[in-house]
Amino acid sequence: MSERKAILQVKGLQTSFFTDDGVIPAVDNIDFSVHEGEVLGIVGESGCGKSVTSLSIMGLVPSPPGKITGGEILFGDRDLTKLSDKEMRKVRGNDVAMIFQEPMTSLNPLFTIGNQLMEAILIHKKDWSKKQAKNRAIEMLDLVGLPRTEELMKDYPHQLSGGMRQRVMIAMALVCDPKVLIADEPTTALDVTIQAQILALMKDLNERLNTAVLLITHDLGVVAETCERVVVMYAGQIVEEGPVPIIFKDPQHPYTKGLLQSVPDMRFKKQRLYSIPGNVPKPGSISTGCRFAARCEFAFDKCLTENPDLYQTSSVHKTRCFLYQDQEVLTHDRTLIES
Amino acid sequence: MAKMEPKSTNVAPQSDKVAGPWYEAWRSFKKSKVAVVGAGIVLFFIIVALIGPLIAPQGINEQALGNRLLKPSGQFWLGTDDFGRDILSRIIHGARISLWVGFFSVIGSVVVGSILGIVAGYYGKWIDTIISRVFDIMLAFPSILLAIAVVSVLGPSLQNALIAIAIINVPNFGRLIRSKVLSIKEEEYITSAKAIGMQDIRILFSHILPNSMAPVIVQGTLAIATAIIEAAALGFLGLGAQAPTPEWGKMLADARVNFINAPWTMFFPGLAIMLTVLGFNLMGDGMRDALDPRMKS
Amino acid sequence: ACTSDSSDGDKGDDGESSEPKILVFGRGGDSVSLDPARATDGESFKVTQNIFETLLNFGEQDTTINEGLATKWEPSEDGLTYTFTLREGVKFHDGTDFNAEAVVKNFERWANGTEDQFPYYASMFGGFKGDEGHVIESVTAEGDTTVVFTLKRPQSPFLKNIAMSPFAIASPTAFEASGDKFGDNPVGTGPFTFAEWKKNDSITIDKNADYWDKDLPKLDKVIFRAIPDNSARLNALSTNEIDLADGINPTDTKTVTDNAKLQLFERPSMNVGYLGLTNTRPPFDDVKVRQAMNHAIDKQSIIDAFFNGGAEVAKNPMPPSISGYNDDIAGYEYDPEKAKALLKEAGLEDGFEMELWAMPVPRPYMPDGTKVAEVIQKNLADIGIKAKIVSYEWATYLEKTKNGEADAFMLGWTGDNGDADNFLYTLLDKDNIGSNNYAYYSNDEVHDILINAQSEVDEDKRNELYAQAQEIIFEEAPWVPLAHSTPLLAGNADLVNFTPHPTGSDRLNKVDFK
Amino acid sequence: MTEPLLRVEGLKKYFPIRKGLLSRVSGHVKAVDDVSFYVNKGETLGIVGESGCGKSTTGRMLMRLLEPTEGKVFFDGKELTSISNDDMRKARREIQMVFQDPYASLNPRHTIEKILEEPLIVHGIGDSKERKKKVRDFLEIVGLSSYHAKRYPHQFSGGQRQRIGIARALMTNPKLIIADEPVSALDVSIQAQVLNLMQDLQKELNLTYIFIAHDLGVVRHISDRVGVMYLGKMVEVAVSEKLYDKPLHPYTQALLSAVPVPDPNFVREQILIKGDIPSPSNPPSGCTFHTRCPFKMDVCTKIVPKLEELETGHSVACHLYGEHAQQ
Amino acid sequence: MLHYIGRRLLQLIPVLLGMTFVVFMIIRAIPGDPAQVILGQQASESAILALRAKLGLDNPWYIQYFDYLKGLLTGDLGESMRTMNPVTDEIWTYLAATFELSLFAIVVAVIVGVNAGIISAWFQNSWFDYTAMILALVGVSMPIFWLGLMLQYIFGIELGILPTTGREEVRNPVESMTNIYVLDTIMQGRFDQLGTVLKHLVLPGIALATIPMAIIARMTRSSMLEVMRSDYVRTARAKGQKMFWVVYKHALKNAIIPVLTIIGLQMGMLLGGAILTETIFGWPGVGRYIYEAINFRDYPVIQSGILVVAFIFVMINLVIDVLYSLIDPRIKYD
Ligand SMILES: Nc1ncnc2c1ncn2[C@@H]1O[C@H](COP(=O)(O)OP(=O)(O)OP(=O)(O)O)[C@@H](O)[C@H]1O
Ligand SMILES: Nc1ncnc2c1ncn2[C@@H]1O[C@H](COP(=O)(O)OP(=O)(O)OP(=O)(O)O)[C@@H](O)[C@H]1O
Ligand SMILES: [Mg+2]
Ligand SMILES: [Mg+2]
Repeated sequence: MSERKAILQVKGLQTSFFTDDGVIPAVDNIDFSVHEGEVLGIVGESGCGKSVTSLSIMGLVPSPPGKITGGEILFGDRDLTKLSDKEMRKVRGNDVAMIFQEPMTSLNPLFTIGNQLMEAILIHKKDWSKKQAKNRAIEMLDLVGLPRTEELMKDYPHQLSGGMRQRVMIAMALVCDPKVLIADEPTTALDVTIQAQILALMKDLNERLNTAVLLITHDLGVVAETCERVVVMYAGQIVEEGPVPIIFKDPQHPYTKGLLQSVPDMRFKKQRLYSIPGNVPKPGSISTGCRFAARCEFAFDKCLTENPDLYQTSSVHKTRCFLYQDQEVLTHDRTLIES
Repeated sequence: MAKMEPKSTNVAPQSDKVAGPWYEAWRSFKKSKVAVVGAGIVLFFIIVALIGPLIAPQGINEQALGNRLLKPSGQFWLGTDDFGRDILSRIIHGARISLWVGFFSVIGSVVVGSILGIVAGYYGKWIDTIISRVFDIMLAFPSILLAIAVVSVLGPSLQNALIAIAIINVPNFGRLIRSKVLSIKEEEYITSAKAIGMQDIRILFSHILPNSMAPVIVQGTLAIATAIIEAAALGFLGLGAQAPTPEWGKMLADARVNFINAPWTMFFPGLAIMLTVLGFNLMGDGMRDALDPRMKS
Repeated sequence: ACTSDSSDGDKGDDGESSEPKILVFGRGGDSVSLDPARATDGESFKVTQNIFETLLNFGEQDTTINEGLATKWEPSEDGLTYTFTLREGVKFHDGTDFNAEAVVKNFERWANGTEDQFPYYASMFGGFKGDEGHVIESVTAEGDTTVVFTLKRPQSPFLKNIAMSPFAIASPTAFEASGDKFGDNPVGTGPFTFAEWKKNDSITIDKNADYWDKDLPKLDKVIFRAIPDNSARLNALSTNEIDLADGINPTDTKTVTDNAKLQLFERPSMNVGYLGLTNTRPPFDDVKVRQAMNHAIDKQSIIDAFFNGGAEVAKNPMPPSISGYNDDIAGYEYDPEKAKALLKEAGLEDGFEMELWAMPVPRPYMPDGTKVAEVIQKNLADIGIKAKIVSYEWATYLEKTKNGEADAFMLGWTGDNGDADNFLYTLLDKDNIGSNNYAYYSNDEVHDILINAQSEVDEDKRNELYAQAQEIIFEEAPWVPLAHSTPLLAGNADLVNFTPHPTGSDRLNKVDFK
Repeated sequence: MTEPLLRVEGLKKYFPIRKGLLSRVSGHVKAVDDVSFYVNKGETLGIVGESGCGKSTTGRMLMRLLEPTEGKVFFDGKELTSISNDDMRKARREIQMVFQDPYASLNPRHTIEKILEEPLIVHGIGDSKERKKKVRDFLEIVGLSSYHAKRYPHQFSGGQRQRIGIARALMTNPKLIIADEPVSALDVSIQAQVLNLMQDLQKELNLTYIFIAHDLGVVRHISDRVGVMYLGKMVEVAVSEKLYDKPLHPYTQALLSAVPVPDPNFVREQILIKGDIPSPSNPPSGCTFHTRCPFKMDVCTKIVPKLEELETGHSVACHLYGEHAQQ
Repeated sequence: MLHYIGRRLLQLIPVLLGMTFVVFMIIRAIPGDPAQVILGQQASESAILALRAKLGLDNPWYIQYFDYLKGLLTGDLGESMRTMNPVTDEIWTYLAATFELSLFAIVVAVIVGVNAGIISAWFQNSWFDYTAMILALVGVSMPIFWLGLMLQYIFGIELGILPTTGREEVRNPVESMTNIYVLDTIMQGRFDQLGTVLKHLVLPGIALATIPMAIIARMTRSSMLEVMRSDYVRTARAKGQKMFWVVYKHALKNAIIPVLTIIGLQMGMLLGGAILTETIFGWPGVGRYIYEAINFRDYPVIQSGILVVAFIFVMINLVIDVLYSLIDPRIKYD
């Protein structure tokens, strides 16, 4: 797995919002990379910075008040944070494409599906004729499994159901064969049966077109089912990263553990759910120490004063917790936990 | 059960200060430069209106026909009018009149408009139809013509101008409140109030009204601005305040005959109107941003 | 279809005279009708005066009788018949001839009309055919050029009436053809022909090339333009958008005189502006109070400030230019002390409260009613009378004052035909209470004198009667006469031969550009 | 069998669609179409189904926040659907509701104290002092502190607001609580807190719940029995173990198989059903699910299947199990 | 669509009927006798009585109202009491004048206002944004009569570069066909006149345009800001679209819908409410026509004038609503 080349590398990314109530470091020093053809998941609770991360990659952080304040985003050997506006426009939609959570509002209600799809093509394929673009658009609509594609081109978004719109969004993202597709909670607004359709489609396309997918979600079930690797975020930071089977089987960070246990499983009934006490801290309200310390049952003095690094706990697994600061502690703690 | 949640909460600072919605609004209002400037202007004119007679360099009706139409100078900062009266002093006194008309006409339209709007919005059915139609009819009139007609019926005077302005603004507030009531009626907390078994009247007064106040206050502030202009326009047409009241619009109208040879007699009253109105507009804008969370960025 | 329309103004390039001479006359309002017989407003007469002509004309700047379409006129001894000899070779603009027949037809048209059609005819000649008060027995043509008027009883201002704009002679062919619409397409004999009317904006009249006086008119075209606002009108004048403007604010005198490109015209005064005291309302039912009011008001400073000196202090209800004016009356001098004393005599030494009504619109006799009211208010305050200025819209104002609802009201009058009767009888006779006697002044002695004067044909005897009446009115002080104003006009400095007429309707046939 | 706490018979809600000049009724949205079920005292009935299938409408009709078009609701032996509005208002003391959006359901201009005190005032319970005390007590019960009383809703996190919503529902000591998606707006970790709280309260106060949700995991966790709705109809009702282990209705089967399970090693047999939910204003004839059903038979397009009890505690509305099964 | 328009027109009937009644009652409540004002201050009593009788003012009010309505049914707006001309004939010239001026003003206001709003929203918090928005606020706070006078003073009198009154160079008058002079001069190929006609439009046009311009700018800005935050704008940017097209294609089309409402309202306002501007600039428009009719108590003109203005106002709103459905496919009227 690791021999696959990383095509997108996020290094020490920091994105902050400069608001009237002070500076909010929505994304604080995160590192991860997306490999060719893989599906990487990002999970975390609401407000932990998932969307801001993806918008930072696209260079679409609403500004003002948002601003990338540090780090780099390498696509190939180019740092996207350093690109000019014009160069960045060539990357968007062409090299890196994105679909959003709300299929209802992500399409412009006043233009036809065809118009919007062809626009996406013609922006990057300047030498294409309208006809070519149209054919390509129809081809893409077919690809995502939509019926009667010719007529669909003339339809307006409101004439489509949520699931169909999300398919259109996917088609639109894929028209220019991007290397990376960022999907920010693409199914949250959809019903389960439709969600299942869309996820199946994305997985299928990922396999067929070999497009790397960065799938953002808060549903651990979706991650388990769709992703190869996962990044767990908490309050603007990555707290754990690794392959999905390992993380689900052997979560290391107390937050990840808590998260996994607190999800009610449909397959069997627990008497009582585990619950992580307290609330997610508001970004900007954290001063020092580990951000999870206040809710952590393993927290000790150091956790309150120092923020742990992201420790490499195996070749593929990283955790931001003092419990894993070094192997000794690690083994010590393992026994402690398992007992 | 204690296990469920540790005492530590990350919610809001533990200060005893109760940060209610009005307080929050006040805080964001304070942050807006525009709003503060606006409030400053308004406050300035209010103070001028209150203590006007104390600070005015001259009386308002002291005619000195020997001093007619003097240019602005050290003695008469803004010059004199064709009775030899000090324009600055008259403008200072005029603040009182304009603010008075602005405030009370708007209060009048808010009260009447709210009652009609609530009745229409809350009870619906044919009452709503009738009231809404009446509003439609009133709104289809060019408002200044309606005001002129009303003043013509009542006779030109400041008080009647005030009434006319109040009348033409009633449908604006009526509609606003009605739509507010209609939309708040659909809010979940109204359903939840019903779900606890609350009576309709109580829902109206304890939930719907207080929650429709914010836009009314904003609209009211902006309406004061318009009302001041409308009063001045009526004064300008000779249908508002009567001589020798130093109403700004009337001063402007009186100054028109001296348009060419004494432009200052016209310039300053107009400037006063514009500044006051600007103040209210700025303030209203700021309040809208503060009170309407949708507008917050 | 004007057959005589040769001077096609701007478009035609008529060789020699390179630039057509166009006069743009800016005024306060649009005309209502261009049928002079129907019109009642000055703005209409301003135009009809130049399209039509009357049998007799007023003097250039007075109300003496001069020849018009009639070259000779002879009253009989008993004052019951008038014989007019008509000018020859005059044609209407539609090409038809002007003759005795035409004159008769015009008078028949009016005499057979109704009050709402021809109000001036009714009020000047006492009604219509068949009415008891109708003065004119008959109008007959004797040949082509002689017309004989027979009256039922002598009417002293008869000739003056004949000279009034409403009694201009129109083309019978035209008014018979267009009926009620004649006012939109007027045809007369005047120096100008009607060309175009843009409602509420402008009326254009063109030079009548076939005018009987071959030297006239000098202008090729006159455009009457409505600019309601006085200052806007002056602006337009100073920016050369118009050449002549009436209704100049007295305060703008200096602006005009300072501008080398402009000149000022004064219209001889034939008006009176007054403060009426409703004689039936206490405390104005007390002559002492009325006299006190007369002494209290400083007319001279009012005139200085708001007529810019362009007016004469009034002491009588009619202007000095009118024959019969009694100059021996001293007038009430400005004397607050005396006023106070009079008030004390009336038992009102502490003053009283009253409403002072001020007209909302400028009038020729009162350029700025409310401002004058403010001065009066001040004057009254000096003798302890608290006056509140009240104003209504013009229509309301007239109705309410007419109903006697005002304590004291400002109003005025412009003479129609320059006759004393048109002032004293109309404004102060008890017959006219509820009409133009707004002050509700009623005095039987005055009434008898005025009725006598109406049928007195001897000028001197008449004047004697009017002098008497003025004496009594002075003592009784039903009003405070304020001023006889001189309305101002301003025009392009190049304008020559413009002579404003006291009646307000100016003949522009001699006007020319330098 | 003893009378259940709540029994619903043939409940319907048709929303008129108005059109034209005189706003004629040109059709109906059949939001809820002939639904019957019961809830026993002390148990939790879960109702699941996809968006727009009529869950909320059903919940609201139980309290007559919406007037049913047809059908009867019996609560504690009383027929709620026939009593006067004022009596219904008073009866709401016994039935309370918890809403999905904990923010929208709290008046932003009222303090928590005022919000919680209101039900007591409305029903004339206690004097001012007692009420204030009760407010503080209940704040503690739902895991907040009494110093929170003076604060405003916007100063709380989502989970805390939902606790306030629950506290309000509890103030009048109701017997039945209808919870309409009470945890859908919450994050996973917070959701667990609220679910636990609700379970604890149920035990302590002997409450009965109707728990509406679309998350099948959550419903299974909290419910004793579960009803599945599709397009305004109840298609299957069963004790939750039975429903999850052996779903009978093809829709239930598809629904269960569509839910992603947080276990990468779990391989489930996916039944992907095609297409979208049809519009309730124009529902398909016969069985409303036939347009998407993998086991569609001829009869399904014609005859509306009845909800029938197949075995004790397991009812299903599907022709596969009825008299037409042989076809 | 036609169905919808028909329905709207039908709904209009009670409103307009209500208006006729309200206007009728109000103007008759105004003291002052039309006959007196029409005949002038110096008129004799008998003349006034005769005119009253002729105008039917002696009839009870309900008969007068009924007669008026009867006339309306046959498309007869009555005759002016003052000029005796049919209102239908007269009002057209005034309407055309007003229409020309308001259209000019609204076009200026829309072009400047919409673009200022767009640029302000695009470069939110830039100096342009601040300046434009402060100017806009000053604009909405402007007493229009004062602005008009100031413009006259500065451009007409001090600088002397623009005419201050009227619609045309009167010495070189436009031959009116439609009475919309810009149109007339173009149709007649009189481009010299077109120049002067346009010049005459400038000052009153600016005075009239200021407030709508300011309102439109503010509305566009806030509407744009909202739209710019929307998901589909983000989608457009995510495609790699140029900001210019994102703004002028995707955002503008959505943002313009609420602005259209404002434009419609303002246009209606200009058509009926420009009395002050029309007076100051000597513009023979319909506002002044009605205002003068009020002064003269010319009942038929007031009644019908207001009715016509209200009708136009409502029609403009209808046109705007129809425009919505052209812009927004989600809006279907039937
Ligand atoms: N425009 C903004 N202005 C100010 N703060 C912002 C803005 N957008 C995001 N933030 C802050 O950044 C933080 C991270 O937001 P983000 O949208 O990335 O969260 P998320 O993980 O995507 O949450 P969700 O699951 O709710 O979508 C939030 O807590 C928010 O406070
Ligand atoms: N007031 C109403 N007028 C018309 N139709 C309505 C109304 N309320 C609900 N509906 C319709 O009734 C159907 C059922 O709505 P309901 O809110 O009960 O669904 P739900 O199952 O609660 O969905 P969700 O999971 O989205 O909350 C929907 O199709 C909805 O569009
Ligand atoms: Mg997000
Ligand atoms: Mg719901």
